[in-house]
Amino acid sequence: MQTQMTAPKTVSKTKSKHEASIRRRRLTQNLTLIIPAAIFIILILTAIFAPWLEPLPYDKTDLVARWAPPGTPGHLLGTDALGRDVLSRVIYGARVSLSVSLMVIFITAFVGTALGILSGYLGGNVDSVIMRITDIALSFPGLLLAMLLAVSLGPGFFTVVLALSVLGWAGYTRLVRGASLQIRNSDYVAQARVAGASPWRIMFVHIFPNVVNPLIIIMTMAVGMMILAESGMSYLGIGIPQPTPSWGSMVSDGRNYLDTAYWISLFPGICIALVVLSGNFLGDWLRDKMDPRLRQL
Amino acid sequence: MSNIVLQVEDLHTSFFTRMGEVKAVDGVSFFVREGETFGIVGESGCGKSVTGLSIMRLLPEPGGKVVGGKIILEGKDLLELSKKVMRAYRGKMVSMILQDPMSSLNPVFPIGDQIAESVRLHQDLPENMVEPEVISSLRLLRIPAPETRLREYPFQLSGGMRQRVVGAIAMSCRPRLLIADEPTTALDATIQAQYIALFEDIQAKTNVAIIFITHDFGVISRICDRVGVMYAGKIVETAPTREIFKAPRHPYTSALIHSVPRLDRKDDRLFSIEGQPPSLLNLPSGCRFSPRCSVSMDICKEQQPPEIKLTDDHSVSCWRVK
Amino acid sequence: MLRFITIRFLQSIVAFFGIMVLVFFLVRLSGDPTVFLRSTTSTPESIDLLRHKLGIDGSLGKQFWIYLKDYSKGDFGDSYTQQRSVIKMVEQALPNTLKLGIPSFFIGMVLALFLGVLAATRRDSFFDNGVKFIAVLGQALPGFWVAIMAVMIFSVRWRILPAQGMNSLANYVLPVGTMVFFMLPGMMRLVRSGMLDVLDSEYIKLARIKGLSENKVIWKHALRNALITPLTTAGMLFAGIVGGAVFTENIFNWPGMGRLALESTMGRDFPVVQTIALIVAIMVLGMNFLVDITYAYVDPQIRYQKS
Amino acid sequence: MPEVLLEGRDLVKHYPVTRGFLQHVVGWVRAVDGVSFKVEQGQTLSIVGESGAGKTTIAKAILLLETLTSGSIIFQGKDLYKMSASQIKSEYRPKVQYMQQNPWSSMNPRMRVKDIVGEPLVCNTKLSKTEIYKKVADLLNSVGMGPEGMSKYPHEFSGGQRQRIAVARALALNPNLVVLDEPVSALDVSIRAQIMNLLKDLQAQHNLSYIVIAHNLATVRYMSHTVAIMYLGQIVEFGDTEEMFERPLHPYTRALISASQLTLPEEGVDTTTKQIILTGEMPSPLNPPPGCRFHTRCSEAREICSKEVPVTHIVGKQEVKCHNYD
Repeated sequence: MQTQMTAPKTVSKTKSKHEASIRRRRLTQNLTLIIPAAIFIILILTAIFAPWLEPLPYDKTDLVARWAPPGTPGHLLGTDALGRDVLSRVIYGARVSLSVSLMVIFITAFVGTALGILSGYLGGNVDSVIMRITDIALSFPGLLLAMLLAVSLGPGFFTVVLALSVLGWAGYTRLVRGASLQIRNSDYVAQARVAGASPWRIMFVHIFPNVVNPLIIIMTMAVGMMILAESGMSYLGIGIPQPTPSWGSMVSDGRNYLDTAYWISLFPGICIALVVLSGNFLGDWLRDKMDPRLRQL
Repeated sequence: MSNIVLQVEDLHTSFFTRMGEVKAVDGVSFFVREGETFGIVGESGCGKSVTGLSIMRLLPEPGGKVVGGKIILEGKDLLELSKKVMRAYRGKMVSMILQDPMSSLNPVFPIGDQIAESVRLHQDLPENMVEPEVISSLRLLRIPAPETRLREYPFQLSGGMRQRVVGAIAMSCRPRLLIADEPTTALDATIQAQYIALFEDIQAKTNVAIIFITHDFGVISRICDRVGVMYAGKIVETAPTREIFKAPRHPYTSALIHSVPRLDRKDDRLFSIEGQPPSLLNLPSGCRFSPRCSVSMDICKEQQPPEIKLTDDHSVSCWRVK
Repeated sequence: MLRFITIRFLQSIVAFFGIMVLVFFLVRLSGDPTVFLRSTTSTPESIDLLRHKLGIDGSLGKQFWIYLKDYSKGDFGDSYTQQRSVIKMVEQALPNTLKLGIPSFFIGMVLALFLGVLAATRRDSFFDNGVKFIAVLGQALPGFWVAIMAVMIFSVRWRILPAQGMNSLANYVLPVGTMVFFMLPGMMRLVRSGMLDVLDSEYIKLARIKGLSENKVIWKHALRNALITPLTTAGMLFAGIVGGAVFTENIFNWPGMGRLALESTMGRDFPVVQTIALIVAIMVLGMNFLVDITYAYVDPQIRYQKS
Repeated sequence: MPEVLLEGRDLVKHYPVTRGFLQHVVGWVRAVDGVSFKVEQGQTLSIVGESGAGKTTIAKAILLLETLTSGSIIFQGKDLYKMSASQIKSEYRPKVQYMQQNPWSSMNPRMRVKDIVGEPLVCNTKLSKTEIYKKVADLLNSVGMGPEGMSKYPHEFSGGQRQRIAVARALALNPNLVVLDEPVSALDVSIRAQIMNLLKDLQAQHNLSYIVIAHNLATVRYMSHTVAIMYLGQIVEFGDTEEMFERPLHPYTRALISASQLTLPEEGVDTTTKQIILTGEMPSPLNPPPGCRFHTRCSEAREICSKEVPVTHIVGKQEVKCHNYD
């Protein structure tokens, strides 16, 4: 049964089709990195240099030029019901929205990670108490809490930050606790204990570095999410009070003039969407780069 | 000599990944007769499991694809069959047992239903005949008290028992060919011995042709009639089990056999093959084993050795063998 | 199984008590709530009277005791702004919210299930990327903005769907659509990731080995197991729905709990906001409890805990 | 007679099984039930048994990764459970190291090889970074790994190379005893031989003693001087390796050897030597069978076996726990 080497005819066809799919996938991969990264950089730059970038002070009202459509001289994106320049308000709004978002993220990430590692590593009663609180925080509607805070403290920058942080940490805790529990039972932590490493060394040298990956992915995505949440609150009037412009309140300002002055709501809405979208794509790209197993984030 | 049930000719299977084409199976040929157990042995990554999956045409999507060769089961080339016909073959004509009993059974369905599902699919029996058929499959695998086991869930059974249930599912429709992909690896020694004895019993009763995939020479020696030794996607030697152990002709086969510690005598120094198995992305030119072979010659590094038939059942691919 | 239920039930009670304490302190965070209710003419005496009437004059401990006593008796006090018992206002608003919430929840679940499974089974296909895009878009676009645009297009520009009112079925299309839009992305992502994990498992491979059709493998074997993972976080999704309700009711002037909560927040109406918070908490905890029961039912391992 | 390095006396480890609403204890999983053994300096003791026999629990108890229900572990004459925490850290920890089965999970994926191997030195000595890295280079060299791998990450190595790194890490503090939990069972056949030879060479060089947890009898015969066969939490036979493989005393040992037998037709050994196939399944450690725990599966079981617990008899140099030798 001498076998002869027959050149497999089907190979060439599938090869070229296969190369095309790889090229396509690599192209889309680069796009899903460059565009969102660019948007993020633009957002950060506008937030930092907002006062110098805005053509007019964001709260300068000009009753004569009310509802000016986009493109009118001096008002690239038009003006709102009080004649304020939409472009300057969007620019300044970037600073407001981004600072809220970053402040909330750092508070919630820090608290969430600390609690997560503690409850994951220590286990026992500490773990069950922290997890009970986390479950409550996760299932309690954030918006309602924001309302409660708005009622007692009155709307404002810190009320928004507080409202988003009081429940925000729970997401991080649940994730970090899961990861640290897995790491605590891993072979290399057992190895470290046999080597005589102290609990603190185990937490900082072994658990924390292995938890950083999923953390970074969540934080990237959270930038957009927090801006979305803030804009929701501002839209309902329990967020950033007038006249400070936040993208959410701007959308809310424009909602009664939709058919006549659509641009008042349109442009801030687009900004919110762009930031959230790029946050998601950046997060997805980071996840694939770092650890494909974290698919469920 | 009973007739040949399965004839695999020059099978090529590749995985198209981002890093390029991985030639998992690179020209494999063998045959299995009725009532015979053909063993495929090799180290991890040599392509033995991929061969099994190629026969079942269940290569993981989207990358896996059979890119060449023929798989003839009872006269029909499985690669030519339509998807629908192939699906009808699976479970009826050819079946498979997987390695890990802990995760092979669906945790949310009782085991009786999981067996009945195959029976209803491939055998058009009246409903009242289904349960007796299921019980007879459980009995074939010598599972105690099958009537009560029917309603139990997988998590209520031990590893050994679950592997028998997986066997019952595979044999429920009396297939012509059974592919066992390392079924004993996850079992303890004594449970493994029970399971192997079971295989001999099943083959005696049903005369099914078996392909037994494993890396454990102990299992090979007890179960297989003939063995194919695989290395980096190719079968380097095929021979009856006795000859493989008694007079291995391929350097890799003999090196493997001598690096396994013996139970019946004290070895002072184990023979160990130097280096690492080759990466399937960029395979060495010529004979795949040449970089690690202690007796490799220049020609080994340039050209792949042809397959030489020493006897009817013993063939080897090595330049050293004339 | 019974043990599992009793534990979860007691945990919910403890959680509810925790929320009651949380709500009590949150509301009193700023010290003097009456500062917003004083009119320019009010004298110190009238302020003290007002504070007494609202039961917020004593020490925090006393207030808490009154708060517990009243709430356990079901006396949720009167609304500041409308001098009507809070319970009556809630009784009026709750049915409307449920009329909107329940259909949206089920439509959302069915859609999420269907799209999530299809997205997971046709990976990287046109459909999968399409579904992923909708999910990402859904989470990216601010829900209220999409709702406004929908109102503008469907009722203002084309006039085929009413934006206000509750009487005919047509009134339900836009609000329910918005609610579903809020829920869909989160649920779909969960179902998809649950399915992806299950599809990698050995028993799915074995199901294919048996010769089952792809549909049977997915809808019978995979789905049943894939439902277990999203169920564990369904509680979180329900909290999202409540949030969605506030927006939707506000945009469509739907006289439900959401709008009532918002109005009373604007009017700094403590008792109403407090009551709504507690009722929502009960609903959320109740929902979690139900989810755990179905979770226990779906996963036989928990059901057979007693063996 | 080399002095005894480590001795285990009547080790017992029971895990409570709780049920009911208030978690009241319903039963005990008797993972380890009265196990005694000793290992001399420079010798290798293998603990063999099937899954559920309790061998990993013993390894973890020796490494103080788990606390025992009762019994004591004597190391160089001192009872570990009577030593203070600081004594343990200074006198016990540096002298006993651990090598694990799975090369893919026994190293922190975020640390470089030089830090992984150097960790025991960092935790137990005051050496500077450069001194540690110099010692690490020597260690890697002694296990056949070049210095170029020092700043690489674990995922850049094959299974065999990682086990070499694990050996280097275990030797960092030149310990007296290394506990090896199935050191080669996750490796390919050809790579196993390399690691086993390496371990034997290092043992000869540094006069190390090993406690090897294994289930493959062939590797046990190649590696160890003394063997303890465990079944359901108890040692059923203990003694010299060659003696045990030539004349196994306990029925379970005979069944284990027969099950792992490589029936080689090579030397015309007639493969029909009656194979001992055990019937039934491994009983659950929650309620082990009364009397001798093996009687439910033992072909030579007698009336007494299911009633009384057999005493450990001394037969020549071997110890066996079976009524056949009453």
